[in-house]
Formats: sequence, C-alpha cells, structure tokens
Amino acid sequence: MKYHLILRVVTRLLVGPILLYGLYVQFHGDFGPGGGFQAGVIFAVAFILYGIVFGLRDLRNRFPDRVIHQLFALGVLIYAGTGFVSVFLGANFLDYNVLAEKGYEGQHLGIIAVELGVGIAVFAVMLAIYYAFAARPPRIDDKDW
Amino acid sequence: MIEFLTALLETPVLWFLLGAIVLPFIPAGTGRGLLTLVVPIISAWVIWTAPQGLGGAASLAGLDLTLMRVDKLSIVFGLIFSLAAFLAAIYAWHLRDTVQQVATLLYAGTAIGAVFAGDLLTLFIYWEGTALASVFLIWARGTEGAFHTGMRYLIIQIGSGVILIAGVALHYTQTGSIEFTSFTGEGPHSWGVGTWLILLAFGIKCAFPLLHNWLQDSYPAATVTGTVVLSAFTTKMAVYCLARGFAGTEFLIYVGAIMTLFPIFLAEIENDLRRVLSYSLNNQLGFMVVGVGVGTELALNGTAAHAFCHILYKSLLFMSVGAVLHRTGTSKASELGGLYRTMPLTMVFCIIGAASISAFPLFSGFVSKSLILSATADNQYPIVWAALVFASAGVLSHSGIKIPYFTFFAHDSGKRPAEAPTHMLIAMGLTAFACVFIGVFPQTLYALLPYSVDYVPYTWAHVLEQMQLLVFALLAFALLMKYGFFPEEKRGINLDTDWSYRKMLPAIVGFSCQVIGAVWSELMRGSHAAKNAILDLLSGYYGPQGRAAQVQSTGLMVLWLAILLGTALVLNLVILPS
Amino acid sequence: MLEGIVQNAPLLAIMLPLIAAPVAVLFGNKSVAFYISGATLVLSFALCVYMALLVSDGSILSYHIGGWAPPIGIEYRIDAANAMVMIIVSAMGALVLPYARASIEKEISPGHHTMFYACYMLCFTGLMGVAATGDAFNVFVFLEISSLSTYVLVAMGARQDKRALSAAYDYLILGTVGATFFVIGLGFLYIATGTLNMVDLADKLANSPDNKTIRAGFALIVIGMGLKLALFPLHRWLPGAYSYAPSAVSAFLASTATKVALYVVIRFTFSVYDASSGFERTTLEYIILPLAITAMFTASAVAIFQMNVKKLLAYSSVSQIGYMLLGLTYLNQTGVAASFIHMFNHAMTKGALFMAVGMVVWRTGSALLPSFAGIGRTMPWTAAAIVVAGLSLIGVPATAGFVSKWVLMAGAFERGWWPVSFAIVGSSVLAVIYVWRLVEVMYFQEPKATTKDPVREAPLAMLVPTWILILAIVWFGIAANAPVELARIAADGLLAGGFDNGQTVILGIPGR
Amino acid sequence: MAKPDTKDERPISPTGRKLTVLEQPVVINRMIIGLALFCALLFLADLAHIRHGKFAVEDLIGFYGFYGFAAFAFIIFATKALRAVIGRDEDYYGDRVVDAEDYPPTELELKEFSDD
Repeated sequence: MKYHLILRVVTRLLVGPILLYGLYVQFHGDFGPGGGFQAGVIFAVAFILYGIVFGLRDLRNRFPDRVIHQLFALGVLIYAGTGFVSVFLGANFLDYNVLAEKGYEGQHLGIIAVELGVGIAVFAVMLAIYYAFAARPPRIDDKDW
Repeated sequence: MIEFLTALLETPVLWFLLGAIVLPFIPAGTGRGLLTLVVPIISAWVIWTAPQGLGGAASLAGLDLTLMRVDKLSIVFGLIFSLAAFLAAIYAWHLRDTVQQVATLLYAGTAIGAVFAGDLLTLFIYWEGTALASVFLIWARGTEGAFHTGMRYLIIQIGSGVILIAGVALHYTQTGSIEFTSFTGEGPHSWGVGTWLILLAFGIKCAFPLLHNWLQDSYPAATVTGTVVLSAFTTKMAVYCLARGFAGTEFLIYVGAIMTLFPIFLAEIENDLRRVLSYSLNNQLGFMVVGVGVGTELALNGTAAHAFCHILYKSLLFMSVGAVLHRTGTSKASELGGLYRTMPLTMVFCIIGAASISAFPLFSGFVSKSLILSATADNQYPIVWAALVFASAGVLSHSGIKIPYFTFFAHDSGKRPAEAPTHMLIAMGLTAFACVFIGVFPQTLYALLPYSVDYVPYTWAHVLEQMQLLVFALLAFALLMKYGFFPEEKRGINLDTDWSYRKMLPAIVGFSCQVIGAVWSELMRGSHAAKNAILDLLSGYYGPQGRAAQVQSTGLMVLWLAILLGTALVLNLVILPS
Repeated sequence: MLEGIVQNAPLLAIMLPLIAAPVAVLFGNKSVAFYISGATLVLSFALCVYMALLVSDGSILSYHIGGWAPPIGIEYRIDAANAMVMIIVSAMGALVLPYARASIEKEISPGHHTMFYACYMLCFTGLMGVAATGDAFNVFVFLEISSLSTYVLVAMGARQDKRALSAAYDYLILGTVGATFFVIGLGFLYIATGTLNMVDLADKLANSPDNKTIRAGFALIVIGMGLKLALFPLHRWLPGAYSYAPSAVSAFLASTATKVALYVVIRFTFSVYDASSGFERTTLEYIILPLAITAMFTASAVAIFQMNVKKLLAYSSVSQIGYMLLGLTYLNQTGVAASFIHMFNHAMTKGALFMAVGMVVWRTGSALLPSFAGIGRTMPWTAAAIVVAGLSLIGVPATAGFVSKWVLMAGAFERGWWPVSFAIVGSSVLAVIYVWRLVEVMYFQEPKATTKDPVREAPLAMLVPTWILILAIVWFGIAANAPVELARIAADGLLAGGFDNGQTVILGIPGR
Repeated sequence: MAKPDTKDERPISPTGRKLTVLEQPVVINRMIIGLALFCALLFLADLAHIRHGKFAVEDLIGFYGFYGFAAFAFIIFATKALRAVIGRDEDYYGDRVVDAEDYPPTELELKEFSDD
C-alpha cells in the first residue's frame, strides 16, 4: 500500500460522503424513496471499499466478526423490538399509532425505528458476506477437505 | 390417561401391573415371594367385592371401553385365575428369576383383565398382553430349543390377536358396536366374516382341533414353574370368551367332541409327561367346548365348573411332574419310574390329581364333568354323549394311570431323588385339598356358578355308572399290563400338526427355492443362489447404493418436480373440462 | 400483565423466539443463549396449549397485526388445525432444546453454539409462523425464515460429517425451487383474486368462475409444498439432510418441518380451495393418492436395506408422510382427522427415535448399524426407548402409532376404499422388518469390543427428554381422546370449506 | 412289570419302604383279583338297581363297565398302531429342539434322597 497514493487518498475522501449518503437514504426512507435496506447496503459499501483498498485484515481489526454478529442481532432486535414496544403500550404488535400522542407521528416514529433496525441488520449482513467471500483462502489445503 | 387410570383402579389388573412394576425393585427372596402371594389375594378381594354391572369406563379413539364388566360368569373365572396365580406363586417360591416373576404377574393380570373386559378392544389388548407376557415363561428356560419354541408360540398367539382385531374391526363396521356380548344370533348362517374371524381367534387360543398344536409344542418347553402358570390361563381365557360369545352354537358341540377324542391317542404314546398333560389339557378343553356348544344354563354351569376344577387339578398334575423334573432333571416317562420310594408325598398328591381328572367320585372332576355330560344327554346328542363317555375312559388311561404309574411305579429307573421342596409340597397340598374339598362339598363350587344349580351329582345311579366305567377300565389296564400288551415307554416324539410348519413348510419352501433357484441361475447364467439373486435385485434398487435410495441427484429431483408439476397441470388444465 | 400475555398469545408464541434469537447473539454466551431459548420455548408451548383449549370448541382466534383489519392487514388466524400443528412444533421445540444442549457439545464446534440456539429459535419462529398465519404471502415469508435457518442448522453437522455441507446445499437448492413454485402459485392466486388473506381468498375463489389461472395456482402450490413435505418422489433432499444434521436438529426437523408443510397443503386444499369436488379432488385422487401409497412401500423398502440408522429413520419418515397424505385424500372427516392424529403421533415417535439414535451416535460415534450392536446391554434405557418408539412406528396397540393407524383404517373403510386398508397393513409389515433389524442388532449381538472408553448409558439431559416423549407415546396410545377430539374438530372445520366456520374470537385490539 | 432292584442299598423313605410290597408278584396278582372282584360287585349292584337313563343303552346291565373296558382296550391297541405310524426319534426336528436337549440344570435343585 505504499505506491497507490491516489487510490488511498481518493478512498479516504470517498468514505465520508458515502456514509453521509447512506444516512440520507436511511432517514429519507419514511416519506420518500429509500429506506433501511438500501441505506444498509450503501453504508456497507463504504466499509467494503475501505477493505478492498486497505486490506481485509485492517478492516477486520476495526470491525471484528463478533461486532458484526452483534450488529445484525441488534438490527433484528430493533425491528422486532419496535413491534413489541407497541405491545407493551397496550396495542397490537407493530401498531405504531401508540408510539406518539398523535397517530401519524407515531407512524413516523415507528417507521424510522424499524428502518433503522433494517439498516443496521443489512449493513452487518453485507459486511459479513464480504468477510466470508474475501476471507476464503485461495486454495484449500488437503487436510481442510 | 387419568380416565384410564381411574378406570384401571376399579379392576384387579391394576394390582398385577403395580406388582410387576414394584417387583424388580425388591431384592429377590422372601419379600418378592410375599409380593407375588399378596397380589392374587388382593385381586380376589377386588373381584369379590366388585359391584355387578359395568364399570371402569374409558375411551380410546372415540370408542367407549368398559374395563370392568362384572357378572357371575366373569367372577367365577376371575376368582379361579386369582387362585391359580396364588397357588403358582407358592409353588414358585424358590424362584429367583426376575423376568419369570414379572412375566407371571403380567400374564395373570392380563388374563384376569380379559375376563372382565366388557368390550372387544379391551379384550384384544389383554389378549395380546397374555401372549407377550407368557412367552417369557418359555424363553426363561434359556436353551436354543426353547427360544425357537417360544418364537413359534409367539407367532401363533400374536397371529390369533391379529385375527381377533381384524374380526373386531369388521364386526365394528357392520354393527357399529364393540361391546363384547353374544355373537350367536340366529346361528352361524347369519354371521358375517368378522364374527367368523373372532371365532377363529378364540379357537386358536382354545386349541381347537388342527389349531391345537401350539399348546403341546410350547407347554413342555417352559420352565418348571412356567408350565404350571401357562396351564391355567390362556386356554381358559379362550373358553370364557367362547362361553360369553358363542354359547349355544351347535357345531361347537362336535368340535368339542373331536377335541376330547383325538388327544387321548396322542397322549397315550407320548413320552414327555408334561406333553402328555398338555394333550390331556386339550382333551379337557373339549368337554368345556361341548358345554359351550350345548349352551343351556346347565351346560354353561358345567363349562364354568369344569374350567374351575380343571385349573386346579391340571395345576396339581403339572406341579407334581414339575417337582419330579425339579429333582431329577427330566420329565420323560422312559427315564422315570419307581420314584415312590423317595418322593411318596409328591406321589400322593399326583394320585389325587389323577383321581380328580379321571372324575372318581369324591374328587373334583366328578362333580363338574357330570354337569356337562348330563347337559349333553338332556339335549339328546347320543353320539356326542358316547364320545364323551369314551373320552372319560381315555382320560383315565393317560392322565389317571399313565402319569402317576410311569413316574412313581413301573420299572425302577434307579433314580432316588429327594422329596420335593417344602414350598412345592405346600402348594401341591393346598391344591390337592381344594380338589378333594370340591369333590366332597360340590355345593360350595355350585354356589359360584353363573346360573342357579339344582343338580345333585351324588345319586346312586350316577356314582355306580362312573365307578363301573373307571374300575372296569382299571381292570383292563391291569390285565393288559400283566400280559404285556401295554405299549412300553420309549424315547421319541410323535408327529402332530406342528409337522406341517416345522417340516413340510420348510421342505416346500426349500424345494421351491431350489426349483426357482435352478431356473433363475439358468436364466442368469450366474452362480448366485436364488435367494441371493432376489435379494440382490431388491437391494440393487432399494439398497443404500440403489436407485431408490440415491441422495446426490439434485438435477434429477428438479426433473421429477417438473414432471409432477407437468402432470398436475395437464390434468387440471387439459384433461379436466372446465 | 397476564391479561396482556393472554390477549397477545398468538403473537407472543411466534414472535418471542424471534426476539430471543438476536438477544442471545448479543449476549454471545452459550449458557445465556440456552436459558433465554428455554424460557421462550416453554412460554410458547404454554401459550399454544392455552390457544388449543380456546379453539377446542370449534371457534377461531384472530389477531390483527399492526392494528390493520384483514383483508388489508396481516392476521394470525388459529383454529383447531393450526393449534394442533403449533402444539406439535412448540412441544418438540421445548423438548429437543435440553437434549440439544448436551448433544451439540460433541457435535458442533464450541464457537457456533450461540449461533445454533439463534438459528434454532429462528427456525422455530418460522415453523410456528407458517402454522399460525392467516395470510397466504405471510406463509411464504415464514417458510423462508424457517428454511434458511434450517439450511444453516443442517450445515452445522459438518463437524461430524462433511457431507452435511452438501446435504445442506442440496436442501437449499431444492427447498428454494419448491418455495419458488409455491410463491408463483400465490402469484397466480393474487392475479385471479387480488387478495392474499386466506378468508378473503376462499370467498373470492368460491364466487369467481373456474379459470385456468386458479387451477395452475393450485398445481403449483401443491407440488411446491409437496417438495417441502417430502412427497414421494420429491423426497430426496430429506434423507441427506436428516442423517447428516446434528442429532438434535434431525429430531426437531423430523418431527416438525414436514408436518408444517403438510399443514400448508391441507390448509390451501380445504380452506382456500374447495377440495370437495372439481379439479382439486381429482388432483388429490389421481396424483397424491398413488404417490402416497407408493411412498408407503418404496420408502419402507429402502429403509429396510439401509445400514445408516439415521437414514433408515429418514426413509421411514418418507413412508409415514405417505400415511398422512393418504388420510387427506379420503376427503372425509375421519381421514383428515387421521392425518392430523398421525402428524401428532408421528412427531412424538420420530422425535423420540431420532433422539434415541442420537444418543447412540453420541456414545459410539457412528450411526451405522454395527455400532448399535449390544446396546441393549450397554445402554438399556436408550435401547428400550428405541423399542417402544419402534413399536409405535409399527402401530402396536397401547402406543400412539396404533391410534393413528386405527383411525386411518376406519377412514378408509368409511370411504369404501378397502384395498387401501391392505396397503396400510402391508406397509406396517415392512415397518416391522426395519424395526426388527434394529432390535436384533441391539439385543442379539454382542457389544463391540472398544479400545476407547466403554459404551455407557447416555447422560440424563438427553435421556430425560427422550423418555418424556416415550411416556407421551404410551400415554397418547392409551388415552388418545384429547388429540383425537382436537383432530376431529380440525377436520370438521377444514371439511366445511373456507376459513371462517365457527365463531371468530378477536384477540388483542381489533384492527381498523 | 419290572422287578424291584434288591441289590440297591441306597436309602429310601419309610413310606416308600412300606410300599415296596406292591412290587411283589404275589401282591400284584392279589390286587388284580381284588379288582376283578370289585368289578363283579359293581356289576351285581347294577342288577339290584333298575335305572332309567337318558338313552336306552344305559339301561343295559353293566353297560358302563363293559363300555369302559372296551374303550380302554381299544385305546391301547389303537395307540400301538398309531405309534408305528407317527412315532419319530427325538431329534427328528433337529438337535436344537426342546425334546432333544437336556433341561438346563441351573434353575433346578437336583438332589439325591438321604436319610437325614
């Protein structure tokens, strides 16, 4: 990584805007095109790009597998948990109307929370898939078969 | 389940089940012996105090079951079964074999359960229960021969159960009821296939002619104590079922008459004394079946009474021969003789049993057999009556004389075994006492019978007839013996219907296999034996490497999926009109 | 609190494990994961029993997700049929879990234990969701949740046998093809009716003229799900998946997954479509019936020749599925009830068998027949469990298997199909043979002399759940009333057509 | 009838010893004569008693006695013929059958008689 100076500089420059764009898509999701799924992928792209350029080991040090696992668990938890919050508030599962005083505000809030969960989960899963493929040894030893 | 347990609570079976569960946890010895004694006593008490009528209601798969149908017919059988279990338990006091003890309890319990079964499904469950429990008494002998005999026994017994359930299913679809009542109806011409199958199942366990041979095959193969237990239950359970279901079916009279006759001849030339007794058992069942066939109140009383007495004296005879086997290691007439020198008490009990089965006046057989004979005569079946009288003389010949004579007298075998163990003597003594007691005070037995009895066995004419018959026959024996006409005892066995499946069937199968094998190997031009070729063919397709068992063929699977979908679509869209 | 739990019963039974799965992963500790899973599964089972009691009078429970009333919103709709399937799934889920804890110690590498519990929870959620939902597309979603986690679970057997990977891959490909067929069928239905709610679908289908879209949809749904339920000859993913998966997974899947798929077929055939006449009836009689009978014989024949006991059991499952499909094709109350009873009884029987065989594998390290030699002496309780469950597989009286075969035979007689009853008996005879092979090896062969530590009885954590099932087999073999009654109510509801025969009780808050 | 083994010195029970008289030919002959006399007595008793059986043959004097005698004799002679037809060796069905193998002694208490 000593020579590809342009690549390195451009990558460092790009990661920030990509993350920002991911956040934009994420929070735009409740009233326009976008949403957690796309945002998660875009968010993951930033890290994957970093991984491609600076090496898998570097990325993995910053984002260990354990964290990835916990992140996608967290995503699912936020998604399903939002549904359960409404149950705790005395309504049916996933009934967002009770999340805020006015029904439509509750709907907003609920969608945002759910989309956040989706975003986190998708982000983590994308990274996990990347790890799984990128970490695959180029040649399998006989004893590993 | 709760419902079932509460239903079981009303039945004596529960105590046998509990006993069987608890028994393995008690150390072998006195504690266990007491348990096996106490359970039949409780059972008798439960039966004695049970209210008459239907009880123990439960249901299975939407069918109403009656676990406890109490009437006088079932009570008399229930009581004698409990008594038999009690006596057998004393006799088996020395036993240290957990398997046999548990099997005995379960066997007695299921047999008693069958007697109180108010519906055919319950009957079937207990019916198979007796088969499964009793086979262990044969296997317990522990030899390879006993194992094979046990397998034959089990197959036939289970087969009888399968036939029974098939019959019950058909009966149920025809009548919509599984209640266990009389099937006689308007006679055999009105029966459906189901009824015939039920009769066939009963007939197998009751050792009808040509269906009988499992009995003589298996009982001599059981252990010393096992045979005593076996002799009491299975066949008498079948007699009870016949009395309950087929009373008054005329052709059973002739079936029964044949049953009394043919075992006489086979018993006479049989060498193994326990098999002689098994044939004799078969012959006695014949009297009971005749009683069922006649079906009048007197005849059914006779059947019940004869079953009651028969269980006692047949147990006694099996006990005495068993005691001899226990001391000498053999029960073959050719190996025995002259044992009166050292086993006098066993001899006395054996003779009491022999006198009872021969129906000497003052012994139990006399007061019960008379009922059946009188019923036959009352209803004017001269040939049957003549056959039964003939059979009575025959009983004397094989059970009355042969058993005690060749065991304890005859030529001296040189064996000097010790007297039977005390507990066996106690068991035999009690049983012998019961035989004599019933013979002297028949009214005690008559009071138990299903219908009221106003029969007096001890009339001058009756006693005289019977004495003439027996004493003249004894004279014939003495003369034939003196002049050397009596067939000597020699080692050997005799063919019976078991030949058909022990010899003929394997021969036919072997022969067919040879023929098919020859043809097949000719066709295959290979050296494989026929059996292997067929097996290879099957396993070639179904075996782990066969086409039907391949796993790794995703493509083929998808092809199948497409084929099936195509078929379904063509069927739905093209063939069927919209 | 209790009121809240009761009011949300359908939801909690399905969704609590879904929450529990990520929580377990977040903690990342296998003991915590086990206890969380255990708590949710037991609660889920309790709720299923409660719901079964509610619907046992023929009423139907409805729960509106997200406060939207059907047919716009998704609803969970539970009648006796679902309740029975849900009881099967939740009971087996709760019973297999403690068994799994001991079993995976040896079979799955330690790093994957937490993930195992998470996948197990997800699979459970998926199966329960399929059973509970009243929305056709939701069925597909839950089906995929359960399928995807199942692939992972099967692949976890790779530590024991690398073939688990290819088996999982096979299953993945075929399962996906099947699910695709199913979803295409749903698409056809949606085109024809414009709705996905089952009640609404049934309504619209009944009132719409017969057309080819609807017919093609039926074929696709039945065949697609046919693969999932291992309809012969679409069963070939099953032996591999069941025999190479970890024992606990085999036990859970064998007793639940195919039953749930079968339930979907029954639900669509009777509640969405109307099987009493027309092309549905013809499809059942001309395609399903012959395949069911073929399965009963061919799969049993294959089982007879198997040397791998887990494969033997897997093929036996294929043949038992034949029985369940058979009951369905009678199209009468007794037949459909027989299908449900057999689902229930076979779940217990096959679950117990796979668990018992798993214990032998756990001790001897191999599922091949020779490693069962003499375990009648060395592992008496395990061997006894195999014998009792084997008897139930054959259908010996006083075991659960007898009850279902009895009802199945009764159904055949009612329908007037005498020869079918002979097929049932004949196939049972084949079952006798393969069960006997096991018994013979277990009791009549000498234990193998091992150089390692001698074969001993399995640990209690595995033995106790197995024996609970064995006792249940005997219990329901004698006191068969509860399942038989429930199955009859289910069959009545199904045969009446539609999915709204009975008083509908709305749990939770009615949707808008 | 076998002769008593006079050379046998092994102990026998007191009751048994008394019964050994039964094996003397004189006693046997006396017993047979006694039996015959008893038969005659029974036959005569029939004379003294007029009976009304269910069947006509029953009223024949001594019917039961002669029927019993004839039946017994018939059975004995018939069985001798029958044995010739169906008798087989003990190992006819192979040597792994109950008839051909000894009873396993483990469960038995094989014991010789002794005085004490």
